[in-house]
Amino acid sequence: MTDFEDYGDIPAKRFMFVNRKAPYGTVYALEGLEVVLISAAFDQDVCIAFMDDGVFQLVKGQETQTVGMKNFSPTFRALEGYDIEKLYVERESLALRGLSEADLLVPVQVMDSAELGALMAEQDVVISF
Amino acid sequence: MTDFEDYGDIPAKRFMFVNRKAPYGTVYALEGLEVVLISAAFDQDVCIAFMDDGVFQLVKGQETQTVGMKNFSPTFRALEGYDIEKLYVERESLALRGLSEADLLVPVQVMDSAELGALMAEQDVVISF
Amino acid sequence: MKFGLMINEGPYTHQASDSAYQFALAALAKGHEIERVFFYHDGVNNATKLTEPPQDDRHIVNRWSKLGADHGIDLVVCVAAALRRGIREENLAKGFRISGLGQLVESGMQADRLLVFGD
Amino acid sequence: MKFGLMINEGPYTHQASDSAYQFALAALAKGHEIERVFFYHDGVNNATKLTEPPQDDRHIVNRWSKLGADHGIDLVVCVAAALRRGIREENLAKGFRISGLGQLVESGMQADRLLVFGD
Amino acid sequence: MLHIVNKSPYERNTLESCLRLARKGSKVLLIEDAVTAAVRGGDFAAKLGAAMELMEIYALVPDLAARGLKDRVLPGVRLVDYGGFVDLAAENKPVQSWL
Amino acid sequence: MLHIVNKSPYERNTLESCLRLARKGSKVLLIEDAVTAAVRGGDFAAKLGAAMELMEIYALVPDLAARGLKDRVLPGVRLVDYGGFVDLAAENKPVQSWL
Repeated sequence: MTDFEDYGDIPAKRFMFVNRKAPYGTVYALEGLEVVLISAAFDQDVCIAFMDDGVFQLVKGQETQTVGMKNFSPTFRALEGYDIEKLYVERESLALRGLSEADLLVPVQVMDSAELGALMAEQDVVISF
Repeated sequence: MTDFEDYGDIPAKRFMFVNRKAPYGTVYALEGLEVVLISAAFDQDVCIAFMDDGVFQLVKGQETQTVGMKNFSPTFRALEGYDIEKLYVERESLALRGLSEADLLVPVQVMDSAELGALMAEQDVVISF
Repeated sequence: MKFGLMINEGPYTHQASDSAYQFALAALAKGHEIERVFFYHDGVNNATKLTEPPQDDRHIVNRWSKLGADHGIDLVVCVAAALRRGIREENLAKGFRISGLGQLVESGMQADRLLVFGD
Repeated sequence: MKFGLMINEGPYTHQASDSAYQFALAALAKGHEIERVFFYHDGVNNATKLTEPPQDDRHIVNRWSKLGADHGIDLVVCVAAALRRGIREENLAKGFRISGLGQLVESGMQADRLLVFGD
Repeated sequence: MLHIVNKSPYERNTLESCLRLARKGSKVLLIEDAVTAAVRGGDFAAKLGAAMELMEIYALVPDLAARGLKDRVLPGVRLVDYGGFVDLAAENKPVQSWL
Repeated sequence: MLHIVNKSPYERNTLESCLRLARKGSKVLLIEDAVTAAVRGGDFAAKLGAAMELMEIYALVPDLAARGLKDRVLPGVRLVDYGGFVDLAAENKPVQSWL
């Protein structure tokens, strides 16, 4: 990883990355994950929310050989190694799509819209992909 | 206009251009219209369908100075000069958006989903913008 | 059968170019002909030779150049759409050519089917 | 107040770059500072000097170059996103610089508000 | 908190998702194609009316004007120009663009 | 006639518009993010089930597999690979991609 400047004098901010798009149909999920990984180097207070079609990013068993694209879903399992441990999933989004927590490839905290909305309102920076 | 080759020996095809997107938020409406204009030079049987948010393309009174973009809606009035006279608008799309035929800047033929679907099925080439 | 393809989105950002490529491969394998691929809207961004994806990823631009050369497919980039987006002869990848929108209409007239891939 | 902006879509295709520009003008007029504009995803296509829109249309790329120069705004293009899309030093417009994603996170840390414009 | 939405609710689920999560007292700004949500008599106007009981709904006039919708706005929707957009962004925190 | 849809019905109105216009006996092919419509137990599955009474619904297996949804498909949805996609395009006319 690049050497970053010293930001020691700035207090950590709360960053939330909101994932609302399905993987592979567009690049937002993949390039969003790249932002999340970089953010880990800055010692900020980072969390990731998955809602709407963003919950499809976490579905187990993705096999991308036949579409000729790279399967980036294993990277979600590596997030813990970057100390990114706050993964939130909106309950309503899962249910609407016929999915449940057991279908996801990493442990997450499932919460309802109101809880997730409250958490979002407490952030300093919210970036949606 | 460019000189095109002579296609006299090929029978004219039925082309339908389907406009489903609002203007200005994306370029599809504008660049779609450029395709329609070019198609006029080929003596094909051309029609344009407006449905979903595409009906917003035809709303009267567009004023784009403050967004700093070009108002291309007057071009719809010029279509007649290109012998493009079949403009179809889906009734359900207008109604859902609180619009009526009187709000549109050119004369159109309003038809319901079933009629428009039937017309679509009779085409040779359908391109959606 | 003769297919014409139209691609309306840039590489990587949307799956459109990938889907069109896989369709083209399958069509050729079945003995069909791809007579032309027309790049419109952000699709013109499939034609820049400056693209350099990560090493473990597919190279969408080079893939089209090669397919075009191998199977004599006419790869046409719309000039008006290209100028709006900074695609010109000087950064055009091998096998692509810049031409007018008439080439799209012509493809609709001459191909048995014109298939559109976009957002 | 210090604003950071993020632009995620290319010029002309989506209104994102237009909205961000109008926002920047209004913010500057009110005495705010735009410390950085970060171009990500297809937003990197705002930075190609090869763009040539129709004469009666706005020139989105040059507009950013000028605004950056006039107000000392740091125009940063993400290197990874740029390589995927064929934006490099050789076609980079004046006033833009290519750098890493860290510059986006840094903008989130240093600006009072980070505003995102996209699809 | 300021929520910014730029997509038509007739085309995408963005505005609905925003309204589902936005808390009481939030501000929601409609820009670009999202201004279509504010059209009087449109199917979405009822939902927007219900949301207005709980939060402030704003729409960007330049985007309404571009689409010919400036004089068709549902009562209760607050109209702002780019300067008003800047003020909303400066006065509220955080700001979330629903993409 | 063959209708091709590539967007998730949870995100956009594309598939709904397609099903509203598609005539009896049409074929509808779900590709890219639209394969999410075919997931068993999903809210859209009921609508797709109703549509199947009138037309044939196909889904592209490579796109289902990429998204981990290959084994979660609603019964009655016909599965095709890219070769099957080509056959559908060759055998039906016109072909409309709902963008």
